[in-house]
Amino acid sequence: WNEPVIFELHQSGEKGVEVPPVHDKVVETIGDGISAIPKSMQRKSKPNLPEIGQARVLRHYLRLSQETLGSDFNVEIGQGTCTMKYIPKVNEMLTRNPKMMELHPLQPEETVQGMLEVFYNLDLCMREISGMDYFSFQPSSGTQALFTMASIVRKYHEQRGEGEKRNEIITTIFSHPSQAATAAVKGYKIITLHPDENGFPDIEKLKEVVSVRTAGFVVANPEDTGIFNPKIKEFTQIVHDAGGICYYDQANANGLLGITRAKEAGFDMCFFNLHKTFAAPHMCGGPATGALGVTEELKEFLPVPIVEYKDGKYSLQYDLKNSIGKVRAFHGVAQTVLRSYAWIRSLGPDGLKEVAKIAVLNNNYMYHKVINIQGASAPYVKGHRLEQVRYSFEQLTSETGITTEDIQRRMTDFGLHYWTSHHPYIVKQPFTLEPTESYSKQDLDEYISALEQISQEAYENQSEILNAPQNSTIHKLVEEDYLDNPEKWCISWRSYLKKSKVKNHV
Amino acid sequence: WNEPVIFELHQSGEKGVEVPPVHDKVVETIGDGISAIPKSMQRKSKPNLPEIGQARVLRHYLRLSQETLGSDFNVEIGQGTCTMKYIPKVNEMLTRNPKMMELHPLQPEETVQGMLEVFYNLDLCMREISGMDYFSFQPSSGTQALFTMASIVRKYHEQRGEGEKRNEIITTIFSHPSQAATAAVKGYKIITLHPDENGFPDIEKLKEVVSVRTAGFVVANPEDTGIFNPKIKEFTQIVHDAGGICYYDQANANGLLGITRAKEAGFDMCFFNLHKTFAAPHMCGGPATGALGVTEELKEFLPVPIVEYKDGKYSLQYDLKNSIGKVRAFHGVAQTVLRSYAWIRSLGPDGLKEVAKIAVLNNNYMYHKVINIQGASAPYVKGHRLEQVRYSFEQLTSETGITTEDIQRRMTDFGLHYWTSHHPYIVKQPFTLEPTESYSKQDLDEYISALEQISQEAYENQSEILNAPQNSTIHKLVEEDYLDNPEKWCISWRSYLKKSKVKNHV
Amino acid sequence: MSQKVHPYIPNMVPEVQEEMLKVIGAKSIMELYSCIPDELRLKKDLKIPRALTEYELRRHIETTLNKNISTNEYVNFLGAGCWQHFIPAVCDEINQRSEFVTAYAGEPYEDHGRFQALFEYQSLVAELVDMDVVNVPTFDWGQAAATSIRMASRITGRKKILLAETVAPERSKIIVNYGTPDLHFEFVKFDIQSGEINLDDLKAKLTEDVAALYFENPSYLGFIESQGGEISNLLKEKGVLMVVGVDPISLGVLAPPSHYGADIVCGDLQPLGMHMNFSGGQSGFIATHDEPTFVNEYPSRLFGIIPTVKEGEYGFGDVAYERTSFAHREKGKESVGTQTALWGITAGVYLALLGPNGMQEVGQTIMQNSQYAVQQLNQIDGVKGCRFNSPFFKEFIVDFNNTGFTVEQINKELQEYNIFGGKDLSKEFPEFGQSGLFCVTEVHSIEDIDHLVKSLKRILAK
Amino acid sequence: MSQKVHPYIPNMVPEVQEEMLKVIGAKSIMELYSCIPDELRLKKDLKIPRALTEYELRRHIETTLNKNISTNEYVNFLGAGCWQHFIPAVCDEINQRSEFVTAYAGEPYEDHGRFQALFEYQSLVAELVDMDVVNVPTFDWGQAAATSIRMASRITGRKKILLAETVAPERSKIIVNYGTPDLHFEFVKFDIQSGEINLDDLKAKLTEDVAALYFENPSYLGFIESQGGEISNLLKEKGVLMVVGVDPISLGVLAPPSHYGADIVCGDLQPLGMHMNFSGGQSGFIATHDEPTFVNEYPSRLFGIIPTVKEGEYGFGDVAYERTSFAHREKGKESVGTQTALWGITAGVYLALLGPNGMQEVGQTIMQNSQYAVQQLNQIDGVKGCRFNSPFFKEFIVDFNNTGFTVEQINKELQEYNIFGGKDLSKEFPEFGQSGLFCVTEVHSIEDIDHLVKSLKRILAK
Repeated sequence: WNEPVIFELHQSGEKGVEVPPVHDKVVETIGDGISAIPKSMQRKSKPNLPEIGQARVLRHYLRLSQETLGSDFNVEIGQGTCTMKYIPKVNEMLTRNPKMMELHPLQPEETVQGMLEVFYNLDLCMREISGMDYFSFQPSSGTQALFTMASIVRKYHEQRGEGEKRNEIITTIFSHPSQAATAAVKGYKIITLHPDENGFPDIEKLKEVVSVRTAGFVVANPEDTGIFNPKIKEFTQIVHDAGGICYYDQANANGLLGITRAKEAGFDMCFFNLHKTFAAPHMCGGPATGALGVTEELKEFLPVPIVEYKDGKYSLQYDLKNSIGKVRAFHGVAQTVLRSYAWIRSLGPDGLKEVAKIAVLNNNYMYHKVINIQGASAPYVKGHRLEQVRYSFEQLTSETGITTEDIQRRMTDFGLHYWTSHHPYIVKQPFTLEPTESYSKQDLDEYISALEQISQEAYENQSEILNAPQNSTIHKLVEEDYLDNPEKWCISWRSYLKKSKVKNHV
Repeated sequence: WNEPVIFELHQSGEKGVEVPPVHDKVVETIGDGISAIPKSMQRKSKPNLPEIGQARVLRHYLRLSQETLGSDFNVEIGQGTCTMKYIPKVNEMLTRNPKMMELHPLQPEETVQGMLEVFYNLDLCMREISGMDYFSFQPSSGTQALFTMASIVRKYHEQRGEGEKRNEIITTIFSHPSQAATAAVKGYKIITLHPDENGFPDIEKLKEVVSVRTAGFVVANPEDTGIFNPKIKEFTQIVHDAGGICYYDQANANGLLGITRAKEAGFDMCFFNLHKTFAAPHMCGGPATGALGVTEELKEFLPVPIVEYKDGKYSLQYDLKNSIGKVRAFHGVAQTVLRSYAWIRSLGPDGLKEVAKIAVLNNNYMYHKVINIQGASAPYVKGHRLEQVRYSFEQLTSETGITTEDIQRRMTDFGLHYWTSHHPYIVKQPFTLEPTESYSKQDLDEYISALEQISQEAYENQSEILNAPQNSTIHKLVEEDYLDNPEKWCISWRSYLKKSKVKNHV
Repeated sequence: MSQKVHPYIPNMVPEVQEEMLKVIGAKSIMELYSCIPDELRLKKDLKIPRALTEYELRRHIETTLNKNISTNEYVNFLGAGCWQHFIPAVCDEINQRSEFVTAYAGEPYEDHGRFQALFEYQSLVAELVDMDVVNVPTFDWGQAAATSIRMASRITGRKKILLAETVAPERSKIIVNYGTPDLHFEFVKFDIQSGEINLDDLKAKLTEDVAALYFENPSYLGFIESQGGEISNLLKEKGVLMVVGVDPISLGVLAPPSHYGADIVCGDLQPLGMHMNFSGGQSGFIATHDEPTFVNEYPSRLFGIIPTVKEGEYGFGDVAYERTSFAHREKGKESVGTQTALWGITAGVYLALLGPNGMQEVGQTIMQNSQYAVQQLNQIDGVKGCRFNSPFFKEFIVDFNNTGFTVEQINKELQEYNIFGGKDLSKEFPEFGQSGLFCVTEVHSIEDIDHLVKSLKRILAK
Repeated sequence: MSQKVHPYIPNMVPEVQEEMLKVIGAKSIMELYSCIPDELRLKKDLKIPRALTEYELRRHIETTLNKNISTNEYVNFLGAGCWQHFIPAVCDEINQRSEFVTAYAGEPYEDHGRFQALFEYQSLVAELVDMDVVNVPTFDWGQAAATSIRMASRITGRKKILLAETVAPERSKIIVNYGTPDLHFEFVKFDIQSGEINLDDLKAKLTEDVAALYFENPSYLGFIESQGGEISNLLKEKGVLMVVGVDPISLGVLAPPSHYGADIVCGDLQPLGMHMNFSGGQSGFIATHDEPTFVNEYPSRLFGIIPTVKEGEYGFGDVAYERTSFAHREKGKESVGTQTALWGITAGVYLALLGPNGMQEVGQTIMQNSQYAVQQLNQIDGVKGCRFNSPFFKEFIVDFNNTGFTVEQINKELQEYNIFGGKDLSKEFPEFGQSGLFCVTEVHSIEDIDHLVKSLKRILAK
């Protein structure tokens, strides 16, 4: 398809849908309704939206959907760290139940008992999986969960009169950028640890930086490298000894279910992205949930409300002594909570552990295959990878000039995703693969062989790569400074029309 | 995508879904359950189905869906006679209601009152639209409705003792092949009228063939040419005078809603394809409904049950004196009945008439554009077209050698359908376009300009056409005799494996 | 409305209409109807309720459908040709895809996916019935049986058809209606103890002019016909074809009819992933061996796999298209048209998901659950859980003759317990008196069955 | 289970595992975990209920959800930040498409459709608010407001924020939590008769260190703030930015804040096509003019349109990516991550369907229906339909102080009539005593409203 931008489909007079009509008697009684608005507050002319018949709107968006490569459609292991796993269709069907879609969040508790039961049951499961004591499902992404945890850290120290003093949070460079960014939003100075030569977080460096100013320590384990830090308990001990809170970024806990937990590693808080490990879909980037667990000691700081159960009745508990308040409207993304609960129930305790084991098996299989591709490597310690690996094409780039971005463009031709990595590129020419438990050996081999072919092309026949994409919905983008020059960027169609008009007049 | 055939995805041990388990207590009580089957009737080895994980099955069929050009995705006017119109999404959502999906057809009437109400209300609407007195929704396609009508014709004459004598049914060559075919199944000799030089059914020829052997006359009006026969009432009169039944193929009645009716034209029966005029989707070819209406006189012959209404209660009436019995299990395709009822309610009486008017407007607009394309024409009378037109590329073929089938292949590259026509090709190098009311002028212009471009290519640069399709999911088929030679045809994968093995051994 | 532009009809916009009429050279749309004589014009407005907006429509339809009670709400023991089974969510996802819902009769290029999905459906059912040829689906079991029988008649050139008396009466009606006046039908008696075909009666009726015998296995009444091999031998002697109707969900545990000599197999795909939809889920299939004499008698479309110009790529097309009424109108084999393609695709998805083990497991679970139900029913005073002494699959006749109640009464009372009881057989098979045809599948939990038994006990104790 | 292969985990097949382990050179999967010290290993099994098959799961979840009563069943007058509106079926069709549901963060090539759909969403909302820049959606209104305010602080370099006292208390909590410790907040009083901002109080608090004033229009309490122009003038004098929160469904009839001087506009997209989902439908947006000082302070992704090598073809990419925390971690602007992209796409579909006329009509119908409701409520003894004397949109405070009943009692009783009454304000705004915030939209039929009025009459007559 070569779909125009939706404004170009405008035909004056067409209509996409009719809104519910007002009843004649209401009009008789009330009149036009609009005159009640003070003149200054009335909209003078209608918004400049396009007018398009229903079929054409539908056709437009359906075509755009086909031009989007969902994880349902490909061997989705190129978006490493994102834990792209199979999204069970039955869970999607369950979320379309009007008994869930059409609930208002402020309905009396007795009319939403089923929904609260789902929240509570998921809470129980999460407690088992993490070892934490209470969960909140209000944070609606990993980033928001991290922000919430930073807020709890601050409130915790404030309660103890150390709010001003403890103004540093320690993180690591191979953790998600949001760890640093959210702590900074909460006013913290960020201290970032770099790994040792084997890729492990450096315990000596940690010792150097902890102090009475340490408010908290946040880390993922494994980090984006896929390397598990075996000394994690020592890390948390060091921070605790310094009076800091340890919180665990378990956005991706896919290799660990039933294997090892936040509690035993000494963390005070952790969160799970339900849209990663727990099979809620990513939906182009949300809505999502970062399920946040805390120890008994920190319960009083959780955002409200949380769900409690007593005498056969579920209720919303708003009364937490030192609650940080709210991070999101009402209760969070209920659909996602339902999906993850359904997913856990469809796997059971043994199944969850199999998820972890097969995710690790798949990843190690890929690891052994990928590092044998010409020009590819996996920096740092050999082995020790759990559910993902950050690889490098540094050698390939230096030998052929082909960069990881070139490869990304070429992978598109295979109908596959390939994500480089978060900035900064500590690992040079990076790419991060995470095969999860959802893909079969055959799937993995398909992905690997695409990489092999491209490597071969890089060494032997670069034109295929340089002209990529050849099979995509669109051709190679002309970036120049269209995205970074304020004179040229166009963040809306109206802006595009204005700026291209100017250009044409010159 | 280049999806393998599903059997090629087999990996022994994988599983697509788990079936509901048997309860332990049942096993304790009953045992394996299978030993109850006599040895001779037990299946010796499991069926040779593939074993595939759920995600892979889903990915396979989702990809196949993307390789299918539904009417939601294109300007669907190339499948003339099929009345491809906009399928409202709200109706699809309504059919997914468990209060409809999960009804068993034999439930007590008092538990399906809502469903029966929908049947009955649609019946009332259909009566208005056609002038007929009763409708049955049991026939599940136009073909089955035609068969049912032929059955009623036979029963009717049998009741009057003329079953043997009246053994001919008259139809026309521009009517759907099923008119002739179904009457033949019902044992009738078929007499086919050819049109006069203007494309009208020839009233003189009709007069020649009617006789005491005439059981019935079946015709569409307009026929596939889109030409309305203004003398239709004389036709039905002639047949009635000879003692025959007249039945009307209104599979496609899209240009006539609220304009003219079966009753006034003198028909005894008619049927509407709900999946054409009444906006039920075609679903790759069914399930569908051919809603069959009859006059009071023929009610007693309808298949049973029909829905009746009395004292605020809907009931299923099985007691029709001379019912032909059944043509389909239970009540017909309830989803389609619901969809069409919803569609009618969303348009109302004025809206239905607008459907007809705009369908005719759109068609006449196309007509004037298409006949101006080099090499294209519309045989027979000038003008007089209602909702569709059978065109001809005869001139183009004779001048360039490009056939209507070549053009069909090339249209694929534009993401558009193009249907030649039913056999036999009375109109040479035919194609049939029916734009319906659903498409905007812009849509029509898109389709027309594709035809114009191809015509130009035919005269100027044939390679684009000859190498078509170039943009399709697959390349040009190698037909040879793969489809007609019993040694080579493969109607299943197992058959393909056997035959290609033989071939490879030779 | 006459002023407003409807969301479904873009060209109601007056300015656009004017432009188009100018191209046409007409003054008004009604002028385009000048070919319709005045006497045929409808002079009045249609008496149809006013148009509803989308929200009003939704509320209207939902309110109407809320008057129904679904089998999600009551425990359902009705079967008799339409059955409640487990439906994997993936089946619904696929058959609700906009592409498949709105596709129709496109060519192998732009509809490659549709052709492949239907070819795969044919191939998967072929494995299930262990035969090489399966058609694109027809309307339903009854019509598939009717066509199978007509095929048998064309193949043999004979006109007489034997039907087992236990064939579902409603299906018989379809068969006879499709068969007459060409064919003549005769019924073969059944053994009152087992339900099986009375071989003596069969022998007596097996004359040289018989084209085919049609019976069902598992039968409409649930019992398993175990004399397949003997029947086949009898038929072969006379050159008579054996046509067997089958519930495909039984074929993970029951031998497919091809194993005991069937020439043509037919049945209903509804159990393989279709919601009941008040009977909108029915879909027929026909299967035969790969012999031209058989293949050439199919009226339906048959998709075949062929190469494309690109090495290794598959394409698809119509096998032996010249057979069909599309090609030759009344000279074609019967007639073909829109039937139930989407259900074929769905059945393919279902079989691909279940695989060989799933099909066996589901068959076994049905055997176990239904036997358990009979055993529990037997423990109720006056109730005979199964009227026949033969083994059965999924359905069985519960005999209430000794309870003093009619089936009608019992079913009425069962509704009070949120149960839909089995189909009342007293009219179709008066020889069984007050008996009901109950259906138990893999969806019935042990609690469901125990609830039925307990409820019956209470009702009958009154 | 340990033996069975789960449908979601293909490589549980033992033979495949063995093959893979061979490539790896390991004996067992657990060997791959050798990097985890024993003391960290979980020694026990998780106490989680056993696995359910798909059918069991479905029945379990449906049974659980059936304990809920939805707003389809009761007539609902709750709003207060999550509202019941008409949702076109096309919105659901698009946001249930498998492609959009399962896509994530692909590149502009393979996810061209996602980029375009979100760019179009930006463009459509831009028209609605009449501003040139709109972001990829954030979490919800509260968080969008918090970010808007932080942006204002960064732009002005000031740290003090004024909030109207009528800002939704729950949103204030989010704003304050996101703002502290960097920012300081102060509340501006409102006029008790109209709800509008007390300009005197505002003037008094408008010091030179104020970065922004944030208020909502229509407000949380439903009234329309009509002093937009005056407020803007006051702010401009002091170089203070005006940040306005808005319910976008009001913008077909209400002037967008940009028309009365807003610098940053934010709000919730939920009314534009999202089901309430027990609050899972919330989605925030932020809009500004196209000025680099503003654009560079967005933390969110902003998609821009650019050319491709093919003439006339559009491509899309991230505008000013260097702003983000993806690019610069804690040095980026706040943080960005997964937010609510699917709801952005849906809101785009909604706006494309309704168009300029639909947006005006829906706004007008809401005005009419809600005024009708107030008028009818006024006719009940002791009830004041609307506490304020100012005009309102969609929501209004119903005053029960003279009825002798508490809102809690009334709402409890209303449930008997299948009605969810308005939100009890007695805790959030004790100054209104026993009052409830009622919401009436285009989905409320006249019968619904009359039913509320009649039911209240009966309850209060007791």
